Amino acid sequence: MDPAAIVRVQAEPFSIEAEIARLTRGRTDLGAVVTFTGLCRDEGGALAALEIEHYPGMAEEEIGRVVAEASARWPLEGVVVVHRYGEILPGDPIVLVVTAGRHRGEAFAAASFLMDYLKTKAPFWKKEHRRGAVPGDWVAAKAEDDAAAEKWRG
Amino acid sequence: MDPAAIVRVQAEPFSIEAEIARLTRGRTDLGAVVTFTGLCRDEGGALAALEIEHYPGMAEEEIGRVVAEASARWPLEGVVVVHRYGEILPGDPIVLVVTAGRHRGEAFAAASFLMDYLKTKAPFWKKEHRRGAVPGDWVAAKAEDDAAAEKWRG
Amino acid sequence: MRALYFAWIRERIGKAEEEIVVPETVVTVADVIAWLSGKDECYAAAFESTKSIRAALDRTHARHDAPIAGAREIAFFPPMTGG
Amino acid sequence: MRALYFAWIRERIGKAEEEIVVPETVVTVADVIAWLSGKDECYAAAFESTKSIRAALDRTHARHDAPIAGAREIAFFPPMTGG
Repeated sequence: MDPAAIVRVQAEPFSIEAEIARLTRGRTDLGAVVTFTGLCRDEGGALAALEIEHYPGMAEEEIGRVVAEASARWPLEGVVVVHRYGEILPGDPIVLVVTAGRHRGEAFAAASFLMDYLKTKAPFWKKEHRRGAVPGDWVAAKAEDDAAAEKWRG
Repeated sequence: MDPAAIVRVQAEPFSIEAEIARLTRGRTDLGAVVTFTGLCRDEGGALAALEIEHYPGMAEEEIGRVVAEASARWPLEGVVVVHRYGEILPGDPIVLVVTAGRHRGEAFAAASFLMDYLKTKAPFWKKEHRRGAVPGDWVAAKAEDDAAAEKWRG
Repeated sequence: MRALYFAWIRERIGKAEEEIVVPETVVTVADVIAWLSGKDECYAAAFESTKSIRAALDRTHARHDAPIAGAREIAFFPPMTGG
Repeated sequence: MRALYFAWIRERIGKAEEEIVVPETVVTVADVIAWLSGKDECYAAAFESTKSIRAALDRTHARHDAPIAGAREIAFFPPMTGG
């Protein structure tokens, strides 16, 4: 049986506990739940807001492919990925990954893998709006993110 | 500055969101929050309950030493560890680790390290009470847990 | 086929999507990029740094040498920065 | 000094803690284990598998060859199974 896989792209904030409950409610065969929450980080207090653009349709499909890849690599019992778009304020959550497994090893590895892959494969783009600056600047992709995704190959 | 480090040993359940909020509230310099929740897993439906014994005083101190070790290895911005004792039912949470950092790499690595070390160093002992069986059986330590802790050395 | 543009590619071209009809000599993703670049200076600016252009065919990542035959939707965007 | 026992060591000895006064010849954790084992068959059963015994001195993990001098609290327990 494929693990429960829930993928959502939304403007609204999310509740970590509610998303965990989707995987764990009524179950007694899970030993480990790992969550990763990515937050809007303001380096140096100059950021007014992030604007996140996405490719509707492909975003959900691409995340689904990354989740399927993780499920093929590790014996997961459930995965949730929620990615937000639109205006995000400093300190606000952007992305949530939840992995559930029987043991901690697979839950940690899969959550880390999912984040590395989402960073480089999911069609989202961040624009930084700085205080007083018009217009905003598109965030440049980081070579270290490519390297992080690359390390899972081979 | 040392990161915020919160260690609690308690009989009561915990709220993951409340524990995360202790680290993130009012901050805009965090980029990553990782949580690990260890659940009471029932293999095969025979478990009635776990009974977790601990060494009061040393449990908190030893977890504190493990947290200090993690903080020395990675640039963390905050850590929470909550470990429960007493009677735990199948599906219930046993342990929570929360790590907060500027980037995901340190948050994932530190959470994984903390769990590997807590398993082998924190003075807690699990007794399994199986349906119909009296008395319960003490859970044996696993060689794979020792190996997991060992891999962080050197 | 439907063409979609995202992030600074969208901004430089000045539209998010449009219907395009490419000549028969346009076979690959790279050919579409070259063909669009010739339309006007906005498209030329959007596609000037070919290495920074990612593409998708029918919502699946595609290399620049991928054939576009049969695709109903082609999208162009910079390297992803989500997560 | 105060001696504490946990898990199946506690169960076999039949108590969670007690005050012990060891002779001067008892220098290390291992000596305490040997000395306790000689008290009666319950202690002997609790400590029969020396490899499975972990110890702490004043709430810090201690090896069997650690000297007990100065410690006010010694604890014995099986390998940990928390987390």
